[in-house]
Amino acid sequence: MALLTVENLGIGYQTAKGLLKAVDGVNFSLEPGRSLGLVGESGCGKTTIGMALMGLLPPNGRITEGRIVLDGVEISTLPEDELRKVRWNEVAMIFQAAMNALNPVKRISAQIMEAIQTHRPDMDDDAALLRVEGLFNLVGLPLERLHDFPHQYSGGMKQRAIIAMALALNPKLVIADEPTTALDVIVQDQILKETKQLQSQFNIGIIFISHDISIVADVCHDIGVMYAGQLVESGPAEEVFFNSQHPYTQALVSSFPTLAGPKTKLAPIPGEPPNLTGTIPGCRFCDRCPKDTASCKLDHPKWQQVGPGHHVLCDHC
Amino acid sequence: MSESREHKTILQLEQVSRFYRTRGNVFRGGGRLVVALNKINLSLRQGEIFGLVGESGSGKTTCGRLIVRLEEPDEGRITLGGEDITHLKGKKLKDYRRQVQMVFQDPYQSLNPQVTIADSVAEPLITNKLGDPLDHLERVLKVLDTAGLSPSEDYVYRFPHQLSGGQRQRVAIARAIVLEPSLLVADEPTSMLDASYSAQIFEILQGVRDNMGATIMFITHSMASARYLCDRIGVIYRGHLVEQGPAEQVINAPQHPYTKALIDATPKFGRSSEVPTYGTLLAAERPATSSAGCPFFRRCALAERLLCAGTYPPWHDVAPEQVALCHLLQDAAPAASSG
Amino acid sequence: MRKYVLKRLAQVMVILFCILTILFVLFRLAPGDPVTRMVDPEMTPEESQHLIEQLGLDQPIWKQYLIYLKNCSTGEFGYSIHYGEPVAKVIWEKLPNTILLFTTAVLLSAMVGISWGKIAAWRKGKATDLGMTIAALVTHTLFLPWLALLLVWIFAYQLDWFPITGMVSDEVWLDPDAGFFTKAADVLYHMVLPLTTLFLIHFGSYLLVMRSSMLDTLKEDYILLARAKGLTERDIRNKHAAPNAWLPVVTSVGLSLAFSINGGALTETVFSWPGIGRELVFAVSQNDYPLAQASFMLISTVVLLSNVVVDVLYAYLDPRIRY
Amino acid sequence: MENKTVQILKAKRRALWRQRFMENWRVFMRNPLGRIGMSLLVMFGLMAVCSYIPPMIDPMYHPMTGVDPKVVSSVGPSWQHWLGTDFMGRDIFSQLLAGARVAFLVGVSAAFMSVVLGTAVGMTAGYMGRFTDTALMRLADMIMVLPTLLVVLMLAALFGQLSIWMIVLMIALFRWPGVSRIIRAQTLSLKQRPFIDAARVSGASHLRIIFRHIMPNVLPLAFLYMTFRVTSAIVIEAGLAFLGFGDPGTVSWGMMLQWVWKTGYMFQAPYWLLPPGICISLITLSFYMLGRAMDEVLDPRLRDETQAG
Repeated sequence: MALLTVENLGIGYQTAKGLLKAVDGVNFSLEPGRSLGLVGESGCGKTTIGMALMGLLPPNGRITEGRIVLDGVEISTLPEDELRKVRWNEVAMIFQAAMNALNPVKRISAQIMEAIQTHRPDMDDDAALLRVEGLFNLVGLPLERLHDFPHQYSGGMKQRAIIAMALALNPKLVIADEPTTALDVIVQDQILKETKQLQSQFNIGIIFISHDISIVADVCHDIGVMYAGQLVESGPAEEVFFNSQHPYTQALVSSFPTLAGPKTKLAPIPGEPPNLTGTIPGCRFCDRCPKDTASCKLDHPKWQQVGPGHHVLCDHC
Repeated sequence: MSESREHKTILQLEQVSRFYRTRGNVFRGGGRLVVALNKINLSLRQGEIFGLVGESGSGKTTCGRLIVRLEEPDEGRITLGGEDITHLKGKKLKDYRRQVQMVFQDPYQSLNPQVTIADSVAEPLITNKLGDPLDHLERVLKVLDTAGLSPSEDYVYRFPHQLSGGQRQRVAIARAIVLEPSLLVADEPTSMLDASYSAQIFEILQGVRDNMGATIMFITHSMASARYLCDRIGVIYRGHLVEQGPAEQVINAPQHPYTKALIDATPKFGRSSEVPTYGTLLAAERPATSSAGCPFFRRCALAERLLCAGTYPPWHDVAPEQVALCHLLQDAAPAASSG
Repeated sequence: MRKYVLKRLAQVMVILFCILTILFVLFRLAPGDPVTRMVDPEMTPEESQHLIEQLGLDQPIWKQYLIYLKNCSTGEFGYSIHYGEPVAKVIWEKLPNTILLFTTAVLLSAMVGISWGKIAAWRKGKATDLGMTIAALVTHTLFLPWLALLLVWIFAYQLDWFPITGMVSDEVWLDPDAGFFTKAADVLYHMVLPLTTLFLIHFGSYLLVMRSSMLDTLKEDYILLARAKGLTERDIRNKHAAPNAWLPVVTSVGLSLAFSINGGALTETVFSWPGIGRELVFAVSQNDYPLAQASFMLISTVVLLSNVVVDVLYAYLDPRIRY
Repeated sequence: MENKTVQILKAKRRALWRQRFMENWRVFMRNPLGRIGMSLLVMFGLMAVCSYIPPMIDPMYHPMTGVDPKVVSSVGPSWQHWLGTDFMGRDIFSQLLAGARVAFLVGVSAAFMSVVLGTAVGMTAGYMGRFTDTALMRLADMIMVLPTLLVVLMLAALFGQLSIWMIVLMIALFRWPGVSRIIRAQTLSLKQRPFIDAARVSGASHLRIIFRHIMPNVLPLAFLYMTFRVTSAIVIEAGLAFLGFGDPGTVSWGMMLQWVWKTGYMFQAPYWLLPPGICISLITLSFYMLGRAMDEVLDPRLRDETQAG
């Protein structure tokens, strides 16, 4: 059974200019121990999905349709009290801005212990501290820095502390939202390697959210490419990136400079993503698409299977 | 570097150093001295795009700021077209800045939120008293078109918050090229932008070089971007330039252990088998024994304790036009360097 | 930390020195003869001669300044013209009364204001928040002496629940049988109205500051993380948001102290509470310059010292600050 | 360039500024605090304007010198005296109107002066840095911890009765440090922003940077603080008058309260005690509400709470 199933998910934000449909008709599922990368540009709805999986949408945001099923439980309709028990216990999250995700006036150890003791009320301080020490060893943080305050840590150390916190309760699913964006390449590389290693060690399912396709390609088994609130292409990483079918994915791949292989000319995507307030009749990419036809503007594109496990939301593939 | 272009040096940094003093206290006097740049030697050739690659805090931004003279070097000399500009002041500095412009990293911060696009882009024209307001408008419209914002009439009278990040960065480029400078410093112009926008920015920068003949110094943390855009690359580590050479050569055959480590760490986008792994980075930093040694000693897996910890490494001509700062390398055969 | 406290205390000394100097200069610039302003005309010639010598009023100006500084540093502010007593004696008697009323009022309004501000921010936009914010806005902007007069009119005059003015009743304090608790209860009874006045005026500003500071804090990522960790809303509010929201509040309390002191003086005057604020007002109206000068200096010192306390408290609350 | 294009662009430019103004105005007026504050202020403004009328009808209604010959002590509301008279037979209503004038005069002029001073000092300190900054801020710190009302009292003790303009000047001189600290902090953060560097690289002089780039970004904040300074100036003047140290030549609301208090009428004459107090409190409240509504216009974070990503 799939660890996580997302069916026809739609999420809207109430704004001054009307309902903004940040996520529209998204389907995917994740098997235990696998990792799914969600890629797309800023504003494409990937972070919103991450927040919805934690039940942490901002007050003006809500799930307008579809459902999220985690381990057989439909969490999109759980009451707040039940949801609270699911959080961190079953789904943990590594935040985009790890720099600011630690409370500046509390010690690191206390913050991790708090996560443990909230869900294991019978665990006393000594046992919790022991667990934190174990986690520190796991992510390669020095034990003598256990009781520091966040401002005494470097960026990489903070991110490791957050990873330690995420692993504290052996969750089945971890959502990593741009976990390395603010870090330097070398630290980023170390953290990504550790993440991969810990994932296979503990058989955790990971949703990895990033705008950087090279990182996702490196870390994830499966990829979902998002554009303007919709999933437009999904499948195994190799397939999606090296046999891309959707024009957006193709454009994304060809606008990305790489280190290896022949030096090819980058092809920038012209134009800007559409405004998501109001309804969009046809394909959302058609304004920027080289394959644009008259019917693209009018009809919603359909999902097509183009390979084993490889699907694409385009009528012309 | 194409053969037809002559190697004429336009900008030269000689032994340039920059120190920062951390905030001290009245009773104890000044604080600690932090070296942002240490005796940097660089020369930019007319019409090339030079990539300065390094991690955050490596001093690459400081280097850019020294060149446009937002800061003054503490030691050394900077020359542009043979003229010493290290300590220019007043009118001369203003004249210098007509030739040297800069594009900043964060397009959300580099445009004044209270000033319209037209006024932002026209600012260099106004401060240099070039023409009347009508001329300004005309040139602004033209340069916005060049920077890929067309039709430019739609953009001139807007505030920055009405534009996307990619559009703002193009406005910033327009402002930098409106005076047609001979040297443009681009400080991580794409690091805050999405991939599709950065490809657009690269295209515009290439256009600026090709059509306006400007020399560009491209500051970046990404080896891949540097490879794509630059003719030559310099790698900078904690204020020390450690390797320099033609872009393809530095990336395909890196010599300095730090360059190798950077290439190791860069995601290869599925083609990892094509690039060898060098493994020159230590898992944990080793304690430094003295401050005189190689700057990379504490993290270098190859370092020899006696040699590398004690003395500052020499420059080696490792390949034609490629130099690296390391004890463990040797000069390539002279025959190679002449070819 | 100790070094920091010492440094701040040194700063306080410098500021006091500046105030003293400015007062000295202004006093010389002011119209009128310094001697008649400092010396009670009803004194005997010997007494006044002695006082003039002590204050150095017969000396050249620079020497006067030095003597003035010396006198001020030892607390010799001369003789009150109205009371005919050493000024130091007069104001030292009043200081505890002021501190009693003022500290109680500030602490009480801060406690209530901050805890309500926390709740208001948490229920942003709901009825609780709206009610609290409006109450805070309205009481905060009431004109203090008027509020005091209203309270006196309603609760002391019309309803006769509390005494109209004063701090003690003679019959209690002159009664030899009255014990400590009787006397304390009497003071408390007199304190109700002035305390209510100060409380009503001040709790609103604490509430509003705490509310907006909490709202800022709630946007931070660590609140999101706390929520993601599955903490209860109550724990998020009390253990994560509030400790951070405290910091700007502490700063603003420090900055508003001087302004609160104005209100304290007005309250003391309306209720005839025998404190230094009222003494200052009284001295000014009686042309009792020595008394006015001394009360002013004492009030300034107290405000300056409280600011040091506030800064130290801030440093204690924020681990990022290490002096 | 083609003339028509220029015309179109000029129209676009005007439209841009109009749009920006309308946007801000909408946000401001959407806020109930802004609406209430604005209407209260209009009412007080009308009162101030109307204060010129009663003395023109009959010298008896002059707030300071006019005395109703038929009245010897304070009487309650009547046809002749809508709000009654004070202890010597002066009309309370016309005093109240005159008080509005004084409140605006004191509040706005003191606030304006202190904000101009504070902004100038704050910008200078923030932009110049180093020694200038330290010196100016030490001075500000020193003045800021002094209780203004008591300082002005002290000056009254030294120099005797102060005129209303002296009081305004004193309030302005002692209320700038708060503004200057805020403006300095803002200037410092602006100075760090890359658009200042960009202006320098464009060849802009220090003066141009200050006036063209920093000033437009601090002025809204200075304007906001002016509303708060107005309230504090009014309250300080009223407090001073209440204690009996106001300008004896003007009728302010604080002075009216002093009269009702000192003459012992406060227990018998609610018609006299209530109006001036209500007026001071309401005008303070309305400026305060105005400020908070303006705060919302200035703080874009409060406006769009949507983040899609």
